Amino acid sequence: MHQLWLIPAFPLLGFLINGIFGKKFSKRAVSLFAVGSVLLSFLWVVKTLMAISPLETLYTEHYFTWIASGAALNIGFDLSVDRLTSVMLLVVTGIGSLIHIYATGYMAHEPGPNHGGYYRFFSYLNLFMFFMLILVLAANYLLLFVGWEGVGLCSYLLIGFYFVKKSATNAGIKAFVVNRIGDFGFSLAIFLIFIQFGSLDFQKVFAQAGGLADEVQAGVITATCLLLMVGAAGKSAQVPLYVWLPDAMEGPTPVSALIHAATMVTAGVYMVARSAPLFNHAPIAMEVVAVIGLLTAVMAATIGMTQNDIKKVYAYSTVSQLGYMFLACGVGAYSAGIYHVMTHAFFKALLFLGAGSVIHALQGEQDLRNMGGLRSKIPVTFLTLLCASLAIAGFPYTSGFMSKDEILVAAHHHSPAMFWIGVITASMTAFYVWRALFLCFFGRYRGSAHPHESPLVITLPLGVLALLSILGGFFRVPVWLEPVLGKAPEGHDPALVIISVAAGLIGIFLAWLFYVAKPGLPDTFARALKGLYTLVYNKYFVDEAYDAVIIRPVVDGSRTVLWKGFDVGVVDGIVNGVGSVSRGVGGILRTLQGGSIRNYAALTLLGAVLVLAAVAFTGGAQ
Amino acid sequence: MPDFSLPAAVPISWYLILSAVLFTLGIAGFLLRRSIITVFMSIELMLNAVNLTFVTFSYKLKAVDGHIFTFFVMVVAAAEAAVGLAIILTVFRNRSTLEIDEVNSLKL
Amino acid sequence: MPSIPLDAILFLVLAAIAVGSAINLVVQTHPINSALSLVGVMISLAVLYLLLGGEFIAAVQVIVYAGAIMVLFVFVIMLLNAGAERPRTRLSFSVAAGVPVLLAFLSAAAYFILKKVPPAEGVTFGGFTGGSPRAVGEALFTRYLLPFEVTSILILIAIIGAIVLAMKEID
Amino acid sequence: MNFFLLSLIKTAIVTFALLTLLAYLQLVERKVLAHIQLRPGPYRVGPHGFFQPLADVIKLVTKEGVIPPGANKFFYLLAPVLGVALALTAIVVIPFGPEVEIFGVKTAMGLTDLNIGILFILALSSIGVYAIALGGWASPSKYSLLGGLRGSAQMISYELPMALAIVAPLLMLNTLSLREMVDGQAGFYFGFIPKWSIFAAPAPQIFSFIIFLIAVFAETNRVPFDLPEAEAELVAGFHTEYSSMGFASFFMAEYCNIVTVCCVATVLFLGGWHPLWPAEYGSNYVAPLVFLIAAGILFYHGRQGLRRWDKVSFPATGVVFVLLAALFLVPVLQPYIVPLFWFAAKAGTIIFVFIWIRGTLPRFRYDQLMRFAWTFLFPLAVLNLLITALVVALV
Repeated sequence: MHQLWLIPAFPLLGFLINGIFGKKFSKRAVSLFAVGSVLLSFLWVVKTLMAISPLETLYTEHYFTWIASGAALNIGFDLSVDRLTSVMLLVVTGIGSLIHIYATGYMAHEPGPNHGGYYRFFSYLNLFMFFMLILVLAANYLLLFVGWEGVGLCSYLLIGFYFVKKSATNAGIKAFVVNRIGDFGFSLAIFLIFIQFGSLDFQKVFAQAGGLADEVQAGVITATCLLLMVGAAGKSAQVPLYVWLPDAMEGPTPVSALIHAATMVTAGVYMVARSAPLFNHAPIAMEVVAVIGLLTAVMAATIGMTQNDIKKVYAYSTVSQLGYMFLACGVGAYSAGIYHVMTHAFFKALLFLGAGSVIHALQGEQDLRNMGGLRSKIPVTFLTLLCASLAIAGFPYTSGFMSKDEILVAAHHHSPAMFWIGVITASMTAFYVWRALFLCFFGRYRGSAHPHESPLVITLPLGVLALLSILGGFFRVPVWLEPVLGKAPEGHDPALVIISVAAGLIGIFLAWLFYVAKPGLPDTFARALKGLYTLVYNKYFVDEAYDAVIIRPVVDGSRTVLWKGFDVGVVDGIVNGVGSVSRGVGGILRTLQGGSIRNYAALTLLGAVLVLAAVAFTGGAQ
Repeated sequence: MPDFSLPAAVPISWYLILSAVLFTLGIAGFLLRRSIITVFMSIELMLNAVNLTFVTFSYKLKAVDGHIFTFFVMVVAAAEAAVGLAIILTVFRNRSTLEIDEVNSLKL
Repeated sequence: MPSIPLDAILFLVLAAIAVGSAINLVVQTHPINSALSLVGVMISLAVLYLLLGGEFIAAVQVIVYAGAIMVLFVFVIMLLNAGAERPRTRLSFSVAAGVPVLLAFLSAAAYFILKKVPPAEGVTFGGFTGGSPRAVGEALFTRYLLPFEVTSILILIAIIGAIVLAMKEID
Repeated sequence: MNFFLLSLIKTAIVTFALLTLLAYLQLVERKVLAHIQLRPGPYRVGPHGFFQPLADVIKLVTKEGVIPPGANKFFYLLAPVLGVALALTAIVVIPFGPEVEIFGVKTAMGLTDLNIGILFILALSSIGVYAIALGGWASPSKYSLLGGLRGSAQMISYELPMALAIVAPLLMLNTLSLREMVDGQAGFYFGFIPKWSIFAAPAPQIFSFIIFLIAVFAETNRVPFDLPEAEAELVAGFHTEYSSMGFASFFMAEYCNIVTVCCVATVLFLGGWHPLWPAEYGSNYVAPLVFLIAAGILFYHGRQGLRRWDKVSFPATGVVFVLLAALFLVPVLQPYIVPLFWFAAKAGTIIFVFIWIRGTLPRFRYDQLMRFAWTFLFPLAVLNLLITALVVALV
């Protein structure tokens, strides 16, 4: 036993301590417990992985039987580790630790009682860590689902952290509702898996998956995988369920970095990669995954180019990058997907934290149009953001370059068209990220606040992440993952690499041209392409379309049919009917319940005599 | 002439019938009396009747368990008396009556 | 000496006292009379326990039941200075229905006892000696240890409950 | 010899002795108190008031018994009878001496021996509460009622520490029979320390003894715990309304209870009739020595008596004492009377302590009395019992 349970247990403990007693603690104590628990968890991950490496097969620990019903259903509370898990564990706890440290600085000056809910923030964050680790460590689908729902809950709580702001609570509710759709698909998938395989343990399911007949694969497995994809699309913000993620930026920036960039949103990718043995038997589903991924990537990238809120830009960037990961999974390069999960965690966390640092420096300003020229005022933030932007733009040998390259090569292997679309998207990615960078750090300062560099607790995690963004690609994740997810398709064509690097550089150049060299150009373009620009600027009117097509009918239908019709007419009618019938019967029976205890006793005695008589007459007394 | 001579050994059934009679009298007290205290004492009388049965069967079975049960009944009765009398005290303090039928404010 | 049926005589005397006291309990209107009648029942039962070989239980019956519980009753009756019950104004259901049912119950119980219990067996003093303090103590502290401990908790709860209930509210 | 006849004879002897003792105990108390307070005490009836008890008895018996109007007649009459009957009954299980042979009949000194003897005494004492409670309640007087309530509450409260104090030595004596308890305390450590409970290894019961004494002071309604009959507050407490034989019965019951608890204390803690040191070191000669000293004092006082006949009565009593001393030296009688002497000496000492304390200590206040019982004596008794149990279990 390597005591895997300790990994999630530390954050849980931190959650309990801070959640129960945090109100009484000083800020320092809250930080100590919150950061300490996550750091301990990280150290325990490292220690455990060192102890059980090389980890070529799945290592499982069984703690207790969680649900046992009949002979069929037997679900254990099992945690397991393999190489895939190990990557996720290191990312989650490592980045998590950095972001926790960062948050102690970022959240230090919140207004309001209890330091603006300081303890509440950290207890939620620790709870999130707990659920995320459960999700990653789970050895069966149901436990994974627990973690899945748990991170959703924490996401909801943290998006709505500033619950006095209506937009924040709305964003939280939106995230929750949209995720419900995905979770519904996921739970259906779990049912299908159980029906088909009679078990939910990964090992048992995957062992059986290979041996199924073709007709079963065509039907059930494809359906299962599609439903899994629905779940993943919800959690990982893919078309058509991506709408919640940009709004989720209402939460505090560390939350955006940790949950909505680095870890939780990649849970869908992890889940798809985890279910690779199933997907491998469902080519149609894989195709769907790839197409959805690509579609998401393109669509989000275009929207990202027009946004003015720095966090929104990065949010759409996240959606777009997640699309890349699904593209990788869809074309069978799961390890490339996970590789990108890791590098993306590095540079996107850095982007968000850097954005947070900028926001922190500008006392809450998020609009790019009110920034500019910050290069000299907050140099550390600038440098680290520069690293992240280089990485995401795919500058050679940065981490983003390495993983994106893997994905594009795999896409080319699958279908050249996908490769080209991917390259264009990469170019757009470079464009909007650098656009943000230029708008923020170059030119003249257009705002009114007094920018100041952030404290060490903020800049230190930025530095570490910058280093990881640049060099993190040298953790050769695909090689490490080979025993689990198989070999990525070979065929390293230098031409492809050059094309993708060039696309990135073109994007950077265009951004420079538009926002540094000729600042008037964007407006000219926007006017020239007015229709298109309006469409993209308004995010393709997707929210409005959902509102008109789904939300309005549901609300109206609920109001007229369900509420006024069914609830008032039928349900209330039944309830009232039951009530009046009960009253009537009770009116008759209440004569027995006269409140006179001696009458009760007399009746009890009568009953006893009747029982005795019955026994006597039926010959009970032999 | 019927045989009125007493047996040398008392039949078990005599004890049991004594117990039944006492139990019945306990119920009678419960039904007939209206003072809470007397009603309470009637319950104690029933407990005592049951205890007699326990001890009698302990004799019949030649096992000590009946005595243990009696012991436990006594403990429970003691606890019951402590709490019950405290309740009676409170009731009396609040309503200055011990008539069980007058304590009926829960009635509609 | 020719056998005087001492057991039977003792039993009948004690049973008569017990039943007489119990009847007195029921018919007296003043609670203190009832309480002392109940003490009478308990003491005669204690002697009956002795006849049945329950030395320990007989002593405990007197000490705990007659000596502690009933003293508590008497104490409360005196404290409240509870008077006699007022005479009944109308025949209540419990009396009207209860008395015949009681008789039925008693006859049913007697029927079962006489039918089920073999008449041959009899109780003689000294026929069972397993009720000594030692035997009871051994059973209590071995086989019945857990219930015994639980009753101690019960008693503790009762004490606290009684104190809380009876305590006058401090303004 | 026939069991019934033997029992009858023993009962007759004990009853006669006990009733005489009770009558004279009152005289002794009055005398001792008087001397503590530097008064002569009863002096007129007989030499030094020697016949005072007789006069009291005659007075009480011939007085008119008044039943106050408004009293509950049945309980009013029942209460004193109950009290005295229970008090006298308790004596039956007390063993006064060892098993002896008189005229070829082997019998134990003491009326009977139950194997639940100590429980029997506890049972009687717990029933004894009714006498006081009913006596107080049945009298149509608030003094009586208050006295009765106080008495019953106090007796219930102090019964707990008393019972716990009794249990502690039982852990070592391992029996509930009083005679076996005394047997269990026979012998000496190292040849001279008696194996009485208060000295017994491994857990000397000195604390139990003290707790027991304090508790029985309250049980018997004695100073400093005589609140039920506190004359300054309640006239005479629960027996305010009693006169004549009712009053006498309560009085007798009280003294009888004192005798009983002193005997129980002797049996439980002081080794019953066993001597303080072994016979080989001359413990048999303690009794004659005591009587001779008493005789010497009498002779001395006889020379200068206050009254005329003291010059005769004192030496005459002295001669009786010398004869008694001589009696103790007759070897044939020694096995009978020496144990009795030791038993009486121990019980008498405790009784003397009772009187002594009455002459010394003031009365408690009622709330102090109850608080003392529940917050001090009871926890102490529990602690004592726990420690004893622990020591007995571990050693």
